Order: sequence, then structure tokens, then C-alpha cells
Amino acid sequence: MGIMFYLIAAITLAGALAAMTLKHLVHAALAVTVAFAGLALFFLNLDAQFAGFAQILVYIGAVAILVVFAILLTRGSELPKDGVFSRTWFVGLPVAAGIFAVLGWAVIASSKALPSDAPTPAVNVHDIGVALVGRYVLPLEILALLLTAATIGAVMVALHEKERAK
Amino acid sequence: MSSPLTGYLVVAALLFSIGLAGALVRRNAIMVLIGIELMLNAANLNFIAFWRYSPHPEALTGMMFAIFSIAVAAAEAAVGLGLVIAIHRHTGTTDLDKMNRMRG
Amino acid sequence: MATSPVVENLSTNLDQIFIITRDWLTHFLPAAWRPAVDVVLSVVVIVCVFPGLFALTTVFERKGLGRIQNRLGPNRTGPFGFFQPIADGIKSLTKEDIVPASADGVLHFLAPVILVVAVFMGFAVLPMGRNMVLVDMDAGLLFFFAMGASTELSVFMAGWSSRNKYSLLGAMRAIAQMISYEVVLLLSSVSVVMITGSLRLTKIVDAQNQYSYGLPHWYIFTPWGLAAFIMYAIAATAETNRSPFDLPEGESELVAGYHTEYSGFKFALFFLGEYLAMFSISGLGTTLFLGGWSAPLEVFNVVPSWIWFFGKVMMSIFVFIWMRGTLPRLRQDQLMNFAWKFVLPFTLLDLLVTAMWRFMGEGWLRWVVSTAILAGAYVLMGRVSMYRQHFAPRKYRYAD
Amino acid sequence: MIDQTTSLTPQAASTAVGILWLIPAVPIVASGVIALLKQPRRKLSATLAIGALSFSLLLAIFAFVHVVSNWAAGAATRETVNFTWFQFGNSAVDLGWILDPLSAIMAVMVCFVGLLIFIYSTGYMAHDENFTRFFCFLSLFAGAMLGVVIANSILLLFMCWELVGLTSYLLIGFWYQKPSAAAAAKKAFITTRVGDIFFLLGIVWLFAQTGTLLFYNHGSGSMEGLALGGLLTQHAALGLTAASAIALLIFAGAAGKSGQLPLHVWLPDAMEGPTPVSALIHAATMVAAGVYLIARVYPLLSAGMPLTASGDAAGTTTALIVVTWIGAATAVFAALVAVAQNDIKRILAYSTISQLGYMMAGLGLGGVAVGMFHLITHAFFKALLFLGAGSVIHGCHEEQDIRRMGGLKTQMRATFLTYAVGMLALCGFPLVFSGFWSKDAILEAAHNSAYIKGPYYLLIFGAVLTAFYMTRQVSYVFFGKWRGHGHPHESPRVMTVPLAILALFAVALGAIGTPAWPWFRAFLEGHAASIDIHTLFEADFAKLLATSTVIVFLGLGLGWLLYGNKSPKPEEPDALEKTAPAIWAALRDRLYVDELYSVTVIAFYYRWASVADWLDRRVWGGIVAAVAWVFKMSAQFNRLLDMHGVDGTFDKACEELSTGGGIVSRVQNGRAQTYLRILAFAVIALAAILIWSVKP
Repeated sequence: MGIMFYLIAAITLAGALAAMTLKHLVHAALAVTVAFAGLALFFLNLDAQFAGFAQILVYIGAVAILVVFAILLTRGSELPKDGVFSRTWFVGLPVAAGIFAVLGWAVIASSKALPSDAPTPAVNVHDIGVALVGRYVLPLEILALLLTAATIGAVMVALHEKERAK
Repeated sequence: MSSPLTGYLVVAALLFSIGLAGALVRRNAIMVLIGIELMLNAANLNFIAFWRYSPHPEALTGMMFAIFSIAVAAAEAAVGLGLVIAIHRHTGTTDLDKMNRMRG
Repeated sequence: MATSPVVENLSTNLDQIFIITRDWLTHFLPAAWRPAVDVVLSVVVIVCVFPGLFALTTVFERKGLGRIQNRLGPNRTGPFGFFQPIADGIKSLTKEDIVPASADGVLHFLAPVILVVAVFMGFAVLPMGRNMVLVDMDAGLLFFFAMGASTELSVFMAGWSSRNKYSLLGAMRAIAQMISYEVVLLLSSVSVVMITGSLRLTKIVDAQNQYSYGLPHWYIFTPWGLAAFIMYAIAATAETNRSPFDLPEGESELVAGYHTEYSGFKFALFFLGEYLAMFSISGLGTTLFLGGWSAPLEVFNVVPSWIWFFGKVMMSIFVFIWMRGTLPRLRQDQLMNFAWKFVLPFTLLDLLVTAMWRFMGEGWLRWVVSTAILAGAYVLMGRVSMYRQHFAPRKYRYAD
Repeated sequence: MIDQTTSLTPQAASTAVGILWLIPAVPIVASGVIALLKQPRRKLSATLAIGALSFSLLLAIFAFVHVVSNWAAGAATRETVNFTWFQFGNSAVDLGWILDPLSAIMAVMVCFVGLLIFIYSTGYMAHDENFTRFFCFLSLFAGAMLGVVIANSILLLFMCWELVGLTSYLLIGFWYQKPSAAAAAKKAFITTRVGDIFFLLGIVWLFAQTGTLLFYNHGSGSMEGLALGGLLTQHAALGLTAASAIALLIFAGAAGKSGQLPLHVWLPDAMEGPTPVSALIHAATMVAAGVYLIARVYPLLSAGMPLTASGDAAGTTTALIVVTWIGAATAVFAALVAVAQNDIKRILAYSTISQLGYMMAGLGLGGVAVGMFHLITHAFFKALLFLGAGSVIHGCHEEQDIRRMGGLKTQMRATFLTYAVGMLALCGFPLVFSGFWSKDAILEAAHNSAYIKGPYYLLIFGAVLTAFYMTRQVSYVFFGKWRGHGHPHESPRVMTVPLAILALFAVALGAIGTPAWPWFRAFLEGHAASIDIHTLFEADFAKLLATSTVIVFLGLGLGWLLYGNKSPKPEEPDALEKTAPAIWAALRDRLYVDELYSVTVIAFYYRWASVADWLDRRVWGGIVAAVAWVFKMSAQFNRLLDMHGVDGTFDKACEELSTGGGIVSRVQNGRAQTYLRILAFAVIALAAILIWSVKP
């Protein structure tokens, strides 16, 4: 719980908050990228090197770019005329707050049971690789199938309808 | 706070709530998707944090969950954004308030 | 090897000269500070060396291109025009920094900075010589690609914040191209990882730093390695927006692509960023396939390892320049088709072949089988794509 | 006698009988291969068919030589290979094949004539687009016919018999585009089916009585003493023994296939098929299968016949008497009809029926040798006549009406010469031609018969008529002036060479059956043959020779008188018609047999069918309708109940639900965020419950 933690937390939360409140969609997308980067730093801080770099590679390198593309393709870079928030935002906020209250309560209530500190896990990328093709090989295969299906599905969905009708 | 884990959990809860709030109050479908991604990331943070402070980190359970979750999230983003683009092409809008043709 | 101890000692000292210098410099400081200062020192060296290399490369490129195109190139500033980059640097630093009125100021400023930072980060894991690596990370390769992926966002920021259609189009092209070829870049590297069993770049170099019959064990000298290297080279060219994949900056179509609206120092940063990306990607290619800092023959081990590394990088740069002077630019659809219909499937096949290589064990058989599969696939895919091609006089729809 | 009852591969049997099965198998396989060929592979298909049959011919000759040498050496001349097809209970269904003089000589004849006709067909069918199919069918026919010939099991014989019937049907209807051909094919199939039903009944009865399907099986076959003795003790209705009854049933089948009265009607119509088919199937082989069948089961027919001490027949049986009378009647009847026909092939068809009648009568009167001898000689000269007719038709541009021909003796020299040989053989021109010797044997047998005299006079009359109608036909076709259209031409070598070969045999075959050297009879009956030239000069023979000569010259003379060199116009009435119009009309209309059938049998079937139709519509249909009505009424009732009883309640309930749902469905407003909100709300609620439950 050093200064590093608070710094990263501040960056992450600020990015997330900015993403959810900024009017401009592109700004929001870039802000969420900051949040993603913060999370990657969190992972590194938690000695999960592989997860951290995967986070950067996938979220900043792919998801953020996808979001940005989607924004540009749906003309989302222009400011909407009737506000960025839904008509029923006043219902949404209390619900979110309620969720936070519930989660917070759960964390605080169980904080005594949490382990205080633990040594740095002696896990390297090699171990992760071995685990992926060993114990977790079935999920890995299923994931491969899912990704293939998702790729094809995304292409099919986004294809021009006229082309598909052929 | 007694444990470093608590801090991570609180941050994750906050992140989740922010994502949820975004998903609930933003008009644009893409922003809703981003909110959902934030929620997923909060969950990932929890996984990694629990893994880091678990008694058997070499079992890699939390880590694996996070890695798979990242991959699934990428697929989800691709399909979700593809849907948004398709809907936009079809109806000319990404405004969720106007997408209510499935009402009962 | 019958080298005298003196020569051996000299060679070792020369090899480790940077490390020795650094240690000598830091031994004045308290022990607790040393690691941090070590890193700072190394970073400073990297930050100084590569821009210097960049300056050198620009003048080489201009002169080389000039030779290829039958002209002289810069020859006014200094002997043979070697001081040209200094003049250019002074010019760009003193130029007015123009930001378009409608531009998004913050993003417009951040874009080149993020680009340069992300590119510099990549050098952190490259082993540039024996014991010469800034951070010997366990997931070094992954780190490198993560940093490479981050540059795409800065390109988008530059293109979008300029509020210029050429900038935006250039940025979109660049991102589409970079995403397409990043897949290939990653997959071609994966074959090396499959053989080495590690993402640690120093380990990858160590694995290649062996000799049998005096010849090196570089991965480029295996069938799968050669195929992967060729794919890697193609993808690297596209990733760095170099000719013949320089569509994002195609000056005849898009003025200058995503940095159309940049001038002065920010433009210089973009320029620097691109060349640094070229260096880093060449460095990674060298590390993965060309044996990193290892000498091409065992006898040449007396020459310091960092010379080999930089020599190999400069060779790659020379090839980049050569290609730029030789090949015409591709069309956007050709670029995409090439990526997804030829390079990617071939890389996937190469992964398969690599796996076969890994499990077939020692012997001549795996050489024959791998070579046969790859050559057959290459010929077949080439035939198929040629068959699909329609060679006919081009029709100009609006120009008749 | 060698016998293999269970094994399919004969070990101890001689090679000849061991490979006998190849004789039918090779053409059948060839037919299967040809069936797979494409239509344009004409040369290959013809080559295959001819090659297969040549192979069969070689095998048949080999088997024949084997039998002859055995016979000459005084060894057993009957060999069989039997095996069990399948077994149910204690009864086994046995199949097998037989090599004895009868099957050996028949196989050689079928293969030889068949081969000649195959070769002839390549010329005759050269311009037909379905050449390949034709050879497929022909080959299948040859295989099936050879199967009939070598069968040692009445079931195997019946199977091949039916296969022969099928190919006959296919080949008569080969030009199925012609409605007349299609109708003729159907007629042939259905008419023979009538006989085959009786045949099948006979088989079943035989199997039930004797317990075996084999003809010869080491003493336990159905044609051997033990079984026949058993059959004689059984008595069927009308004072017949079981043996006679079964024999008559089998004869009904033979009559159907051989066109005996009253089942002859299909054979003239079958001339709609291509001429080689007429020659092969409807003159030489298939129709003779009936005769062959009777010859094969002759022990059954003659069972119980008292024998003289020398082994000659000293009496006769009911079955043989029936066979004789039907044969004689058919011979005269068909000859009469043939007189008044104008279609060249139709005349030959009636002639065939008539000659088949002679064979049957010969079998009935004189035994196997007499009938079979006429069968063999007839096969050659009738095939010759048909092929000659085909050549004439071919040369006259598919003209079949003899009134539109004439004077062909100069234009078609080879055809004329060979045809004349065939015609003289058929008429029984004395001494030179084979027909004389075979027919003479029948007449002699009829003359010598001590019990029935009628058939002799009938057969004599038939012989006169035969000479008469053949003279009429030849005069019309080859003499006088050309009366047809276009210019007639001689047929190609591939057609005339088989004619010449057949003509040669039509003359030469007589040599093996003269009274002076009754080799054929001796061979069939298994005793030694000796040359006794004196028989030719005995008084009996001289008397018979004189009678025959008178008969033949009477017929020829009458014919020449009425028709010779006249060349009447096609529209002109026939010479005979001028003298006796009433008889002519009756003969021309085939003595009204077809008409009789159409007003009796066919009309009866129509009536019966309409009765059945009425029964179906009114009685059964009425019952069905009544049942349906009952169900319909109950369904109506059910519906009323549903509409007013059940639906009323249900509708009310649904209305309530819909009203209630309207309120709830307002939540379901199609907005994703609303759903998400509700979900989150639910989580909060659940968590709250959890909290309260944890905090007591």
C-alpha cells in the first residue's frame, strides 16, 4: 500500500470517471484507455507481468482501437444534440451508487478475514504457458473456438446487408 | 485498512460502479459497451488481486481467469461493436433511447 | 581457439566496455542508489545513441536514395553533406509551431509525445550486446509488442485531433495497416518463442549463440525461421509505414498522412518516432532471427558483441532504404488482401511447421519435410493468388 | 454319375461339367458390363457381347465333345453339379446344373445360332441409336437361355425361364416409341405369364410331392425312378395321376412360351421387335425352350407308360396324348392362318407356331429324340428364314408387306439363294434338306402310333399347307416384278455371311438324323449308333417318302399355280380371296382368336374389374365414408364444446392476463439500459437481503 498504489488508483479512477462523463466520445475513449493503462500498471504492481502486458496489448492495442473505429464509423465523433446522458440518468446513478454501497459493505465486512500480506509469487511466464497447455488446455481450446466464432460473427454482423443478401 | 488486498478491492468496486453508472446513464451504445468493459476490468483486477494474495499463487487460478477474461472481453468488444455498427447502418442512430423496437 | 590471453582479455574488455564504464561511474555513489542510477544512466545512453543514429540514418537515406535515383543527394552542409541533419534539427527547432484553430489542442500536443515515449520503451528489453540490456524482463517480447501496440493510439490521436480530412484518412489507413500486420508480426515471432520456450529476449539470443562446425545457430538458417523472418520483414515494413507500404503517408494522395498538420518540433518528434520504430523493430528482428549480438562465425567472437548488434540493425536499415528506392507503392486493397490472404495464412502454416520441427527431433528428415511443406505452400498460394488476379488494361472511370 | 450335393466347387467332377456354369455366366457378366457402358461405345459393346458368346460357344463345344467322347466310350453321359442355395427347416432349396446329351447339344445350338445372329445384328442394328442397349439385352438373353439349358434344378430353370421372358419383353418392346411394339411386349409378357402361373403351380406341386427340386440327383431327383414311382401312386382329380397332372401343368407353361394353342396369340405380335430378335428369340431359341422343357421333363410325361421288352414305348399316357393333340392342332391351325398373312415376318411367325406344334406332336408321339431333332433343324432353318426376311426388309427400306415386294431374286441374289434353302428345308423337300428328315421322323412316328390316328392326318394336312404358304411367300417376295418404293439393295456381308452358314447347316444337319444313320437319336438315348443303309430301301420308308414327296409337291404346285410369277398389284385381292372369300377373310383375321379373347377373357376381366371398382367405390368406400362421417360428427361436437365451453373460459383468462401483462409490459420497454438497471436493482435487493440475514 505504497504511494505507487494511490497514484495508480488515482490515474485509473480518474480515467474511468472521465470516460463516463466526457461529452466527446473520442475523448471518452481515450480516457478509458488511460483507465486501461492504469489497470495494467495495477497488474504489474501485483507481480502479474504477463497479465499486465496482455492487458496493454489487448485493451490499448485492440479494444481501444476498435472503440475508436466504431465511434468514427457511427459518426459518434460529432456531439449529440440532445445531451450525452440518457433521459433517465437520475434513476441510473442511485442504482450504481447502491451497487457500490453493497460491494463496499461486502469488502469492509470481510476485510478482517483477508490475508494481510503475502510473499511475491514465484511464477514466471513459462509456468503460465505450461499451465495453459496443461491444466487449462480445455478452456484454452474453447476460448480459441469462441474467438474464431466471434471473429466470424463480428464480420457477418458488420458486413453490408446487400452483400450478405447475395 | 488492514490488508493491501482491501485497497484493491475497494478500487475494483469503485471501478465497477463507475462502469455500471456509465452503462446506465450514457445515451450512446458505444459508451455503454465501454462501461461494460470497465466492469469486466474491475472484475479482472479482483481476480489478479486475489491471486496475488492467495495462499497458493502457483496454482495460477486467478491469473488464468483474468487472462481468459481478457480474451473473452476482446471477443465481446468485437461482436458488440460490430452490432452497434450494424444497428447504426440500419437505423441511423446509436442512441439507446431510440432503440426500443423490442418493447413489449 | 589459439588466441593469446592478452587478446582475449582485450576483447572481453572491449565487449563489456559500456558495462565497465557504467560500473566505474556508479561506484562513487552509495550502494543503495546504484541500481536506480544504473537504469538512469542506461536510459540516458539509449536516449542519446538512437537519436544520433537517427540523424546519421537520415543523411544516409537521402544520399542512398539519391544514388539509387541517379542524383547526388545532400552535399552542401559539411563534408559530403554529413552535417545536414544538424542543420535540419536546428531548422525544425526554430520553426513556428502551428496548431490549427479547430484542432483539439491537448491531443494534438500529446500525440507525438506518446509516440516517441512508446517507441523508446521498446528499446528497454532489447539486448544490444552481451549483458547489455536495460530490463531483462521475463515477458520481454510481450512487453515489446505491448509498447508497439500503444503507438497506434498516438497515430489516431494525431490524425483525429488535427481536424483535417487528410490527417484522419491517413490515420485510419495507418491503423488499419498496423493492426493487420501486427497480427503477422506477432505470429511470426511466436514461432521463435515455440522453439526457445521463452519470451525473454536474452534467452532467445543465448539460444542462437551457439555454433556447430563454426556456423551459428541463427533461426534464419532453418526453413521455418527463414519463412518466419521473411514474413516478419514484410510485416515490419508495413508496421513502420515504410515503402512499399507507405500508404498512410502517401504524399501524392494524402499530403503527408496523419502528421499533415504538424510542423516544427512536433513534426520532428514524429519523424524521430518513425525512425526509432524502425530501429527497434529491426533490433527485434535481429534478436529473434539473426542471432542478436552473436557473431556470424565463431572466430569473429573477438569483435565486441554490440558491434555485431548495431551492424545487423544497420544492415536492416539499409535494406529498408533499398526497398524504398526500388519498390512502387501498393494500393490499399492490395495491401489488405496481401496481409490477410497471403501473409497471415502462410505465417499460420509456418507455426504448424515450427511445431513439427520441434517434435520431429534431430535429423535431416525435419529439414526436408519443413522445406517441402513451406515451399509447396508458397508455390501453391502464389499460383492461387495469381489465378485470381485479372491482368487487364486498367479502366479509368472518369478519365476517358 | 458324378454328384456334388452340397459343395459349389466340384472336386471330383470332370472339368467339362465343372466349368459348365461359365457358359451362361459369361454372357450375363458381359451384359452387366455393357449396361454400364455409355451409349456411343457401340463397337466395344458389340465386341464384348460377341466375345462372351464365342467364349460360351467354345465351352459348349468342349462340353459337347466331352459328352460325345464319353458316349463313344460307353461311359456315363449324365453329370451334374448340385449345391444348396438355402435351407429352411429340413427342406433344402437345391440348385445345380447338368451335362447330358440333351443339354450339351442344345447349348451348342443356342450358342452357335446366337453367335451368328449377334454378328448379323451388328449389321442390322448399325444405325440404331440404342445399339449398346440392344447388345446388353441380347447378351442377357443368351445367358438366361443357356441357364435354362443347363439347369438341373426346376427352380433354377424357372428363374432363367422368367429371365428369358423378361428379356423377350424388353426386346419386343425395344422400339418402345412405337405404340404397337409396346403393346406387343405387354401382350407377350402377360400371355406367357398365364402359362407360367400353371408352370409355377406344377413346380410347387412337384416339390411338395417329391421333396426335391433337382431333376437328377443320384437317384433321388424328381425325374428319376423313385420319385416318379411315388408320383404315379398319387391320384389327382379327373382320374389323373399326380405325375400326369404335374406334367400337364408344366406343359401349360411350355405352351405359353412355345406359342401353343390357345396361348399362341402373343407370338405373331412379337414380330414388332427387331428382326434379329425375332430370329433368335421367337424362332430359334426361346420359343423352343418350351419344347426343351417338355423334353427335359419327358420322364414325368411318360411315367407309367408300359414298355415293350425291347424298351420301346408300348403305349402312351394321358399327358402325352394331350401334348400330341395340342401340338397337332396348333400345327394345322397356325399353318392355315399363315396362308392368308401379308406381313413377311408374320407369316414366318405363324410358321414357327406351326412347327412348334410339330415338335410337340413329335415329342408326344415319338419321344425326345424326334421332337428335339426337329427343334435343332428348325432352329437353323427358321433362323435362316428370319434373318433372310430381315435382310429383305433391310433391303426394301423397312417394308414388311410382301405385296409391296417382288422380283428380288435378281437384286438380292445371296439372300434369295439362302432363303430358298430355308424355305425348302421348312417345306420338307425330300432327301436333300434337313427339314425333310426331321419332319419325316415326326410323320413316321404319327403314322406308327397305334393309339391315336387323328394327329397323323392333321400333320399331313399341315405339311401341305406349309409348302403352300411358303411358296406363296417366296413367289410374292422374290418372283414377279418389283412393286415397292425406292430401289431394293443387297445387304452387307456381315448379314449375308451368317445366312450362308445357316443355309449350309440347314442342309447338312439332316445327315445326323436319317433312318440310315440315326446318330442323333442314339446319342440322345445313349445307345450306340450304327449305319444301316438298307433302311432307306425298305417298303415302309418308301411309302413314307412317297407320301412326303406328294405332300410337298402338292403344296408347292398349288402355291405356284396360284401365285407363281403373277406379281399382282398390292391393292388387288389375293388369288385365294377370289376363289373363296369367306375362308380367306376368316384366315386373314387369324380365325378370330384374338377377337374371341377380347370378347371373352378380356371382356370378362373388364367386367370383373368394373365389379371390383363398383365394390370399391360403393361398398368399401361407403363403409369408410360412414366411419369418417361418424368421426367428423364427433369432431364437430368436440369443436362446439371447445368453442363455447373451453374457449370461453380460456379467453376470459387470457383477457385478464393480457390486461395484467399490459401493466407489466410497460417495464419491458425495449431499452437495454432499463433492463440493466433492473438487474442491478435486483442485485442490490439480493445483497440487502443477505446483509439483513447476516446481521441478526
